[in-house]
Amino acid sequence: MSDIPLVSELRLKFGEGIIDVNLEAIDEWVEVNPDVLVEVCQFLKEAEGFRFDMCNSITVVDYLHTDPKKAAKVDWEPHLEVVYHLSSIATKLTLVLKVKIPRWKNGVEGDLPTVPSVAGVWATADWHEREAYDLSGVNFLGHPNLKRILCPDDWEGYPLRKDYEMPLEYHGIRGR
Amino acid sequence: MADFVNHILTLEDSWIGYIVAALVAAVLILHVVAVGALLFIWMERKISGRIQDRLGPTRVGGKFGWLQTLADGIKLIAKEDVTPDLADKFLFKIAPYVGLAASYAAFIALPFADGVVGQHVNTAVFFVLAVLGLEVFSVILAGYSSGSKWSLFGAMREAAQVVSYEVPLGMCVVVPVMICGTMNLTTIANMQAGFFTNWLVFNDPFTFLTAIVYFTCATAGVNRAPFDLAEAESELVAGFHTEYSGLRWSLFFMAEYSSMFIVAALASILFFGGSHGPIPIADVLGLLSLDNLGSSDPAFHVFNEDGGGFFASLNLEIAIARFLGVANLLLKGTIGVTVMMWVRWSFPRLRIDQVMTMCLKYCVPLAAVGFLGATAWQALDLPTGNSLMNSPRYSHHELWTADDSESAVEEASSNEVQTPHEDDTHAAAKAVKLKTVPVSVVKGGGR
Amino acid sequence: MLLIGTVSVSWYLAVGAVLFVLGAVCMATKRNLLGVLMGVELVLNGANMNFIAFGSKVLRPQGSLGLDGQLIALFVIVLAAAEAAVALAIALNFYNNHNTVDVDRANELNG
Amino acid sequence: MDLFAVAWPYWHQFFFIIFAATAVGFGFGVLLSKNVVRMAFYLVLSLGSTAGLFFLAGAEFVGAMQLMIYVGGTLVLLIFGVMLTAQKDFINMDTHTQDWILATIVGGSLLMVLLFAAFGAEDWNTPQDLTDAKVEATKEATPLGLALTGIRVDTLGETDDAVQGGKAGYLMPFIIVSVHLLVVLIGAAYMARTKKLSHATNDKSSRAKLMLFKMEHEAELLEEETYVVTHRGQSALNPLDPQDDEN
Amino acid sequence: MASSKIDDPRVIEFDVRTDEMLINMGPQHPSTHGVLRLVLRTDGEVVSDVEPHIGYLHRCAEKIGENLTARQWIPYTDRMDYLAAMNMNLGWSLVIEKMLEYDLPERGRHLRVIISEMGRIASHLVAMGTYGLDLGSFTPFLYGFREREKILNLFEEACGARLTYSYLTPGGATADLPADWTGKCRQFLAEFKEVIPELHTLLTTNSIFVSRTAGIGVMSAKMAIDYGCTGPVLRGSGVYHDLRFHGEERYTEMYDGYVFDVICADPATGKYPESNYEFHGDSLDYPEIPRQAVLGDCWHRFYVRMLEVVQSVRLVEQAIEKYEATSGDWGTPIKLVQKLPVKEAYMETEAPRGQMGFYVVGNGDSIPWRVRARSSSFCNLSVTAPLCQGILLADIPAIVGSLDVVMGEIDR
Repeated sequence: MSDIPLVSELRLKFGEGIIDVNLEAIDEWVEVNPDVLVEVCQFLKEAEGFRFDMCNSITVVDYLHTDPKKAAKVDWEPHLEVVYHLSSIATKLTLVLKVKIPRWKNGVEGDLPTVPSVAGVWATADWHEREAYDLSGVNFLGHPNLKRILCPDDWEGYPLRKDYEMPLEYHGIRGR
Repeated sequence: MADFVNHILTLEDSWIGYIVAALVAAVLILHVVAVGALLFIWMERKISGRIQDRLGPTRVGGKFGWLQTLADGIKLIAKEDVTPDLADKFLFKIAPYVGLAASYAAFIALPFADGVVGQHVNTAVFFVLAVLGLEVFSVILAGYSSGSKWSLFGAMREAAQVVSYEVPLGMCVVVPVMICGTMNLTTIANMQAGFFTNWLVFNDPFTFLTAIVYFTCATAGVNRAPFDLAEAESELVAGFHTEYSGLRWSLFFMAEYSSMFIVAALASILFFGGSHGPIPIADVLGLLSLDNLGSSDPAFHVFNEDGGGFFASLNLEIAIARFLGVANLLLKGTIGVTVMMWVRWSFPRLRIDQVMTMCLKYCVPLAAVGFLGATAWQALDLPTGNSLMNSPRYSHHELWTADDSESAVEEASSNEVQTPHEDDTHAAAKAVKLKTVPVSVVKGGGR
Repeated sequence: MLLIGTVSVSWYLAVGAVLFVLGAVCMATKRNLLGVLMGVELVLNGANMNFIAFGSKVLRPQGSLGLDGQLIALFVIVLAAAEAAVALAIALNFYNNHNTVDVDRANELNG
Repeated sequence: MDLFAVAWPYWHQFFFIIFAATAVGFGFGVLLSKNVVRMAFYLVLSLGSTAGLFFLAGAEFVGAMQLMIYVGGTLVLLIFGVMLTAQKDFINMDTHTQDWILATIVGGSLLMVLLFAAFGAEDWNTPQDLTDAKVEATKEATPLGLALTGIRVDTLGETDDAVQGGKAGYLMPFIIVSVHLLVVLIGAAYMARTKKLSHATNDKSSRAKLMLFKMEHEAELLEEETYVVTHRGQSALNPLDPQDDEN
Repeated sequence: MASSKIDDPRVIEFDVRTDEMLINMGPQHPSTHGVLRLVLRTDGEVVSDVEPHIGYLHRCAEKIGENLTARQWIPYTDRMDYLAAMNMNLGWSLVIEKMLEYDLPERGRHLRVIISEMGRIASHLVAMGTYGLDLGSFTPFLYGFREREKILNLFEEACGARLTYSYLTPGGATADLPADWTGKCRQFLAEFKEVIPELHTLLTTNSIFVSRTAGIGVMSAKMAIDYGCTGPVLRGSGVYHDLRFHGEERYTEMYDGYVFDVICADPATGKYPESNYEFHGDSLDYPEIPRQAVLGDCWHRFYVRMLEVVQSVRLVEQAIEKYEATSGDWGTPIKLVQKLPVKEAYMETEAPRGQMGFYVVGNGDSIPWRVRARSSSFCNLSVTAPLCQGILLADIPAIVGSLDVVMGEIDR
């Protein structure tokens, strides 16, 4: 799979927008600045010869060690990674986009970090983003209706965060 | 019958005789409804099982699980009878009984054999259809009073479907009425006596077509699959009986199955020779032929009014002949019901708009064509099944007609009303008689 | 004893009259458009009863209307069906335009 | 023992009372019930027992027709309308008291007049011997049909020309009624038609065609050709070819 | 752009109007497979709007995956698409192997083809049967299950379980196939080939069935791709895409040397690929495409499944040959506490219901840092709302059934 021309084109087009590119990884990934995310996706979807017309999945990975000892060992700061797995049915290419965001919007606990929504680019991103919001607590700006999808609407907390605590009880049902 | 009871009780024309006679008839019909439903539900299970490579019930009541339905009935009776809060309590409770009463009352005019009938009604054909039509009210009321949206959907569908399917149904029923010139089911059945070529379904191609259309519309009328939109379990949870449970729920099914049998029996009377087998067995056996059982003639009562004691007064030949007739009809009706089950377990369900399209675009025009065609066939006196077999249809019914106002006969025949078959002229005169002469059928048979 | 004694045409006429009056009162009092419609049906049946009674050879062998009574009754039934269909159409349109079936609210024609 | 010896005529009496009672009783039910659905239900029963009275009076065909057309058709239609318009606040509607008073007065006086008329005429009130009433269920359907086509077989015996002339056939009214029914049918169809193109009520194939039309206009040229080309190109491919995963 | 008011399927205007009502379809409803809940806005029989509500089966398997080792999580993959658990196992195994750069021995590769394709047959049989059920005919359901039971018997012999197998594991499979297994499998295939025409007669060519499904829920190729539909739903819209051909090398090489067709109509001609497959004697002739059917409607989605079953039979037959030809190791499962590298891998496989993707992030520990399951039914279901507008109530089971969703996979 050869997406070198793709990377160069992206670099050419978005310059600073492309923060990092890793071609050694198992699935080569490109890290994008959240500000230009939508433009990049739009470009990727329409760019001749690539045409990433399908958004396979949107994943949020929470990088946080609740255990301070382990936290000391690792070289990264606590942060969230929003991973977009794209593929193309027209050209059979695949690509991984990454967006790194803080765990909480400017450090305020409970204030959800924001990423621009790509639901306008791929309709399927609608539900994927809802799921990401529901389970990992990322606020996708410009999403048509950003509601919890799997958990009930009055659920508290974001289960896939590393520091998530199962509630003691939910409507009288024992949690843990 | 009533006379016979009175005779045994050595009373003159007393009401006790009538009461007893009525009770006996009512109980017999009730057995047809209840036992019939029992049997048919069991049949449906076995048949669906066979169609689906299953065995169906096997254990309850010995070999073939033939008591399964009874066991379920006991379970249903034991179940709690729930009434939803939102329901209109009165209507909700009354609805199942309306349905059962309707399909039960329809049996009154249904002749199981010549003279074996609850009450002779000269317009029996329409009486049965009309009373059966009342069954729709139970569905509508049930669906409406349940206070559930699914039930309401079922009720609306049922209302729309039944009202529109009554039109082609009526048109199909008119064809045998037109050919036989009477609405009396006993007479229609008797006119098809003899070999099966006398059956109206083989009368001419149009009656054949009409028979098929009738059966389709009847299936829709008693909302069986593929027309069971009122209780489409995959769309509306259970349609009009979503909220019902226990006994009331089972009443709906008794009503459904007995009305299935009624339409099937009506089909066999109208088109398939009624109580007369494909071959006049009674003749072959040297018994008195059923065709001569003019129920108006006191000579043909199962019980002689004057004979003292039970067996002395029992007229064995006629008893056997009538028994054969009843067996014939039950068999034919059961076959019809079986066909409905076969269809149900083979086909997917139609959509509501497709059901309507089928009725208005196909059934109504086909029924009209059948009606016009059959009329023309009669008017042009084209060869019919019985004329080809040269077994005239009307020859057996001297007993049937009374003998007054000959003028009416001339008038009618001179006006060329409903031309009879020319193949036997004396039968033609009889045929015309059949059409216009006032007749008292009720005497005897009912009692 | 009520059971002893025989029925005459008048009894049927009486039933017809009662039904007729019930229907008329129903028409007058009901506010629901469909209730009024049902009143009309009752009235028609009351009238039908008279035709049947007069036409019945059973009740009145000599000097009965004969078939005419039944024929008129048939016409009445058929026309009642048509009338019901039309009235229902009117009712539904009224309901669609005014979102009510209260006949007292259909008063926009009086200035 | 004379109670046991009660003979036929009183049976007519008996059933007449039953049917009349139910008819009138449920008629009152229609009048007094507030719930429109129950009104419809009572009306069904009332008309049903009226049909019973028709049977009793020897008009079997009319009775059957009453059941079939009236109860089976008209009232189902009525209930249909009830369902379409049955909102919470319309199911139960009270009547103003003054209406009740007025209607009762008018209705009562009307009833008085009618009853007086009914029992007034001696000719009507002469009881008949109904010994044969039950058995003489005459077969009048055919004469009815003939009369509708203009032939009166029932009055052939009439010698009086005036009566004979008076009893003409009913061909004309029959035709008028049929035309009237046709008009009603067309009107109903007109009522129920859909104004705009509705995908739900059109048959599905045309719906699908329209969808396709939309699809073609939505999909840009580029995409279309890509998919088609991909398809053709790929379908030729043998999965064994190494360049299959590339492409 | 022909989107005037006329063309909007929601524009419905009768002279006789009824009132709009909101209806809850499910979570307990006969024809919403499992615990799907649809909120319908209906005007009489006409559904103007549908909103799916999911999550009644949610157990956050991904969170559980962050607390178990790679092999321990396999049973949880079983419970995702419980109708095709083998394929779920396969997806997870492949992504772990991809991460560990583990290469499967030849025998294991063919074993996996046999098992996963048999799983596809079993799953499609259920899809076919339940679809018949949704349209009100009960009989095909039992016909489908009769065959499925035979497959489950085979699976039971192979791994001891009938529904949740946990058979395929990273590194191979928990055990080799029993001695006489392939023989029985051959026998099953022979019987099954005879049955397939029956199934076609029961539904595919039944005129009522056609009139219920043809032209209903038409989905354009563009729409299908935009909503991320995959598998038969995507191919039903005429998009030639099957990961067994176009997937990653690590997956496609599993099918090296196999000959089979991707079942997908050519949008230009509307014809399905001519099958050169010898199907009990004569080459398989597909039933005619009915006149009313439009590419991308329910009927085509159903039809694609029916034909894929045949292709799977074809694949299994080849696989058995190859499997018996090879000998040696079928692949030894990885250790229970196999350490995962500090890498991340994403892998999609062609499950019966579409592309099942697994994403795993390792941090040098045996317990993955993050596990993600991209479920095909999840995306396929998301197309319900746009599809179910301006249709009749009875069409909703038809459309939802044709998408063939499994709630266990959607809610995870």
